[in-house]
Amino acid sequence: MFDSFRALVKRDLLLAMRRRSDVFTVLLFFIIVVSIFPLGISFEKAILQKIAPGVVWVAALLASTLALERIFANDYADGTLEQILLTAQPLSILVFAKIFAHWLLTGLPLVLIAPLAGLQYHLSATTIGTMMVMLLIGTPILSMIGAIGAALTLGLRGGGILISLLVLPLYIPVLVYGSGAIEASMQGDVSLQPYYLLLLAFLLLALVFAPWATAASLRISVE
Amino acid sequence: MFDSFRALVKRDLLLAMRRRSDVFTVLLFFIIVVSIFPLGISFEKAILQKIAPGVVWVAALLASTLALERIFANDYADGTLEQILLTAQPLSILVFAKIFAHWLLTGLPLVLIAPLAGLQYHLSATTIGTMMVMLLIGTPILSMIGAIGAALTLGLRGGGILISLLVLPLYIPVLVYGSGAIEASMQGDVSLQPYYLLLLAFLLLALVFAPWATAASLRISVE
Amino acid sequence: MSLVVNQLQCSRGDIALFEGLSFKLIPGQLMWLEGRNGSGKTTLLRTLCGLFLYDKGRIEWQGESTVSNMDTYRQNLLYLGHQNALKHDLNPVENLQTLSRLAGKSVSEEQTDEALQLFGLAGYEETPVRKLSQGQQRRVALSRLLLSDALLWILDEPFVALDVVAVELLQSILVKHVEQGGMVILTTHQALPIAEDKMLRLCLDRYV
Amino acid sequence: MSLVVNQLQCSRGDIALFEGLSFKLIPGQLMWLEGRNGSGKTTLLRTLCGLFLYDKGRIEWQGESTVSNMDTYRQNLLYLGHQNALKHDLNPVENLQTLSRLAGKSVSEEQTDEALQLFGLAGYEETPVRKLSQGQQRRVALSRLLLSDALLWILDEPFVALDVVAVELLQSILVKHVEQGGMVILTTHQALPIAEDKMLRLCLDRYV
Amino acid sequence: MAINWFKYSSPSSFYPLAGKIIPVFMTLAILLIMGGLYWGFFETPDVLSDQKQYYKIIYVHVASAWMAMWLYVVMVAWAVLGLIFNTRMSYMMASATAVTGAIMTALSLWTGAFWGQTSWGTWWDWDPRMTTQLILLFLYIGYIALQSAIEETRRSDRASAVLALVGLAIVPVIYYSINCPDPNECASLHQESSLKRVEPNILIAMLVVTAGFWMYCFAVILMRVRNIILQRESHTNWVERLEAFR
Ligand code: HEM
Ligand SMILES: Nc1ncnc2c1ncn2[C@@H]1O[C@H](COP(=O)(O)OP(=O)(O)OP(=O)(O)O)[C@@H](O)[C@H]1O
Ligand SMILES: Nc1ncnc2c1ncn2[C@@H]1O[C@H](COP(=O)(O)OP(=O)(O)OP(=O)(O)O)[C@@H](O)[C@H]1O
Ligand SMILES: [Mg+2]
Ligand SMILES: [Mg+2]
Repeated sequence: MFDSFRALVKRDLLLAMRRRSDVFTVLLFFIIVVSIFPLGISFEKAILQKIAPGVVWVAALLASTLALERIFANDYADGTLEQILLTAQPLSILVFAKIFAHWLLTGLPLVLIAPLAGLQYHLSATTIGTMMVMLLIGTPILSMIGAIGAALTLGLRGGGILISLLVLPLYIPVLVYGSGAIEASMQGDVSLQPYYLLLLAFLLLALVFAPWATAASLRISVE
Repeated sequence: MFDSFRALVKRDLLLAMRRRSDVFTVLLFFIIVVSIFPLGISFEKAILQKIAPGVVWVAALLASTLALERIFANDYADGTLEQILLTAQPLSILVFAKIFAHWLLTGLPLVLIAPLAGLQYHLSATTIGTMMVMLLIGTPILSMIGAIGAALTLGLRGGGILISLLVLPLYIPVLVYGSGAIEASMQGDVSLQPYYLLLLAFLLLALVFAPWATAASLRISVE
Repeated sequence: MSLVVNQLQCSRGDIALFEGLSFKLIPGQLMWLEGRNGSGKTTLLRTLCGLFLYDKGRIEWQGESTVSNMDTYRQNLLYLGHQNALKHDLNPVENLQTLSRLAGKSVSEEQTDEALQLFGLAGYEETPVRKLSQGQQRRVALSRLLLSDALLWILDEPFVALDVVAVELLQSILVKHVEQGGMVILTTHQALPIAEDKMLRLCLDRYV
Repeated sequence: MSLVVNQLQCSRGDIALFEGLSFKLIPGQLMWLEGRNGSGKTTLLRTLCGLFLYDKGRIEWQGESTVSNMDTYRQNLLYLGHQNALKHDLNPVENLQTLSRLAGKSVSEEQTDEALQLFGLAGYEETPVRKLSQGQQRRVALSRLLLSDALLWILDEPFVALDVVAVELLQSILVKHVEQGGMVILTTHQALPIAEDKMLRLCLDRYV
Repeated sequence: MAINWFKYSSPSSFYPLAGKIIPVFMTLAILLIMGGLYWGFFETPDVLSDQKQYYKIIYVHVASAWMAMWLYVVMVAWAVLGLIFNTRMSYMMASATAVTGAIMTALSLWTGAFWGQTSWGTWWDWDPRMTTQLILLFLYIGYIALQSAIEETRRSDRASAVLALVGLAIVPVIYYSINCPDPNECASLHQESSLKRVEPNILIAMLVVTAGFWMYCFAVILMRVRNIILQRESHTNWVERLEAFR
């Protein structure tokens, strides 16, 4: 069981190494989206600081949903997914392997690149720190929820945009608390602990239910 | 020649009728993206008005790039694109047909739904009017430039997000003048004519060159 | 009205698949392209259509290079590749009509119905192609042969997924086209029961 | 160790494809599933694997319903559908290794190399599958047969895209598997030169 | 004497030629950059208006910013040559130039950000010049991303060339739109360069360093091209003979 978990994670990382550009595209998409907002809104420092939390989180949501389109799509198109469904291992473990690899390749890089966005929006070092921690807790949740959406829309036309549709509304709690925490840390005198706890609880919930729901959705979609 | 132009447009519209959800997904994506920003930023009227032009245009850019992923992808996957390349008609006309149909299905609806976004952000009636006109001129440009990106990335892994990467920087002039005009119309005492003229000139340029560049890219990609 | 290929060389990546390939196909002839897996049959067919660029050589249609008179060449060409070129959301009739219209010819619903019926698809005219089996989809794609007036048919493994009845039907259609002065180039790994005098055989294994 | 199917009924949309289908397959037997295009062969094979849900009836493995002992059943099953289940960016060796690992068995590089060599793919071990021809890709997928120790093979049109040499090779592999006490269920529209006593024939056209 | 240019458009004859030129460019680059930097560091005032010595970043900053823009044009030129004459060398030059250009752009952004931190107290500001530079970086990266996403060299060469061409058509529009977001106030497009106000010593050092950067870029591009040639032609006889030499 753990063996096939490892095999799947390893294969997905290997695939990503073969197409290294894939990892960078998600990152760059994030950076570009963050960078074009000021062009459309304003270059004033006060406004930029005001919109920063929202913009960063929306960009992260979009990057993550878009990347999710591919989490099962390739396996579905070439028939590998059928083979995964036919193994004797518990499907939710295998699904968890895929989600985990996906987060390593798309979520984690976002966390690491976030400081750059912070500099562009004139955020202070502590605020940037908060932002990174929130992204670290938040992006796995995005991957988990997103995977369910991806499994449900598997093989449907307009996959990418359809996933966003299903999944973006579900992301709202992450967005609200994620950006709320960043805003709070800018004010300085508010305790951030409740934000952390709420998001952590949400993460736990996702960890328990998402792989299982994704597995069920996959079985439905492949038939 | 005109016959196959009509045949292609008709087929694409027919396909969209069969899968009506496709049209709505783009629309809903736009609406959702526009609607989640206040959640991440603020509900204050002044701030909302300030960010409205930028948010609407960035949402339009994203919706248009994401929708573009599919403009040739399906035809490529099922072999229809080869057949289109093999007809005796000039390819740029057929490509233009596809772009035109695509705009009808994804760009035009955005123009029509824009007032809703305007209301969400407390914009006045005249501002909403300006916004619609700018979107009417701007979205075809997005479709034209985007089609080149879609043709270049045809069949590549990570298509959708890769297109955004290539195309979003090229969309910047539309973003700058599109949102600039809306902001100007909020101030009231600035002439909007230069904005219209600039975007119209850009549209003309795109109309002349884009179908041709797209056709060339398609030939390169299908080989 | 002939297709002349002269000293053609194609490569994939850096390796030449075949070189010095020459043949002449005249109306009333069928060419069976043979070769083991990976010998370059599909590549050759796509090259003949102009979908893949060759390195060296010349392809002539009616005595002129296909590069210079691409348009007349394409009007006379029907290519059916490994993919069916069908829209899964449209029904067979709509599919056939659009494909014909794109090729510059409009066909009526009676004509498509007749073609579909011949291919044993009566009753499926209104079913979205998505809901057809492998072989049924292939039959729809092959119905185009009956609706086109192209002279030169280029078919990549047309017998794949067909059952015995359909295979025989397709063979008779090919023979009829050739007898009426058409030209066919095809690949298949199955035996082709067509008279040897009408058939040109080209084995790619010899050109490596 | 036998597969027993009892009064099976499957439908697509609202139409029953077949009903009252029963058979028993014991070790050392090969079942050739026949039927015209659209008769439901692919549907039946997917149903037997548990990828498609049947309406009525019962499928038993070792005397137990496959629904209740799905895990043991799956450990003994190898399904090769119309798609090859290969990652286009990985090379044949990596593909075969991951697929085996997923099925719960790890194979060494020597084993995969040997299997690939038998299928005439020596020299392609390091080539991304994307760069292989149709038939070569099919050969890679079929190499899995040599690496698995599943008892029951379910193959949907395995001969498609293969050239004559590969077809013969696959036939000998099937015969060997059956002689060693394995079980095979396959569909194909080509003739199958396998001794009649080893072979069960089932024609779906009769169950409509 | 007429030079047979097409002779050098073949990789096998370009490879040794480049090998001979590289040391020349490299030496020139080192001399010019060292000289320019020496002049800039020791022959100019320590404090410029209200800025401390940090302003001396300007030598690297301006040189790399200029290179970034020029190399984009050079890259497009190579790509277009490739599309017109279908010579493999031009495509290889284009992709080598793209990487160097991207690095120069990143360098100018990096040095600029560093300078900004010391003089304005902020790493980034949305001044038009900085913004255009950032977008230039995105354009370079788009080009490189497309190229690396396509496996077959023939397709990746030609596809990225088309992209470069399209980019060239739109870049002026992008620059115009960023420098003048409000067309009502942009009757004249004249943007004043601060070069005129700079002290002559600084200007000299800046120009010398820039010349050095040109040489450096030539050298690095040629090195990169040699690598690309080896990769792409690894199957040919002449490369095998080359390997045997080592
Ligand atoms: C990330 C930040 C920065 C970027 C991307 C950037 C970009 C550029 C570019 C593209 C040029 C060449 C423009 C031309 O010659 O027309 C340039 C020149 C110059 N930059 Fe920066 N810059 C940045 C920060 C700064 C800072 C903080 C300062 C000084 C306080 C500065 C001062 C200059 C000066 C003096 C020039 C000289 C050339 C001229 O004015 O034409 N830059 N910069
Ligand atoms: N996704 C689907 N939805 C609805 N009906 C379908 C679907 N797929 C196939 N069918 C119908 O089910 C029937 C059986 O299809 P199936 O693919 O099992 O046939 P098959 O025997 O494998 O045929 P072939 O020899 O052509 O591969 C066909 O008549 C087809 O029209
Ligand atoms: N996209 C590609 N990139 C690089 N090489 C390729 C590509 N496609 C095919 N090849 C190689 O080119 C050769 C010929 O392929 P092609 O598809 O033309 O063969 P084929 O004769 O049609 O084979 P089959 O009978 O298996 O269909 C093969 O050896 C294959 O490895
Ligand atoms: Mg082939
Ligand atoms: Mg079938």
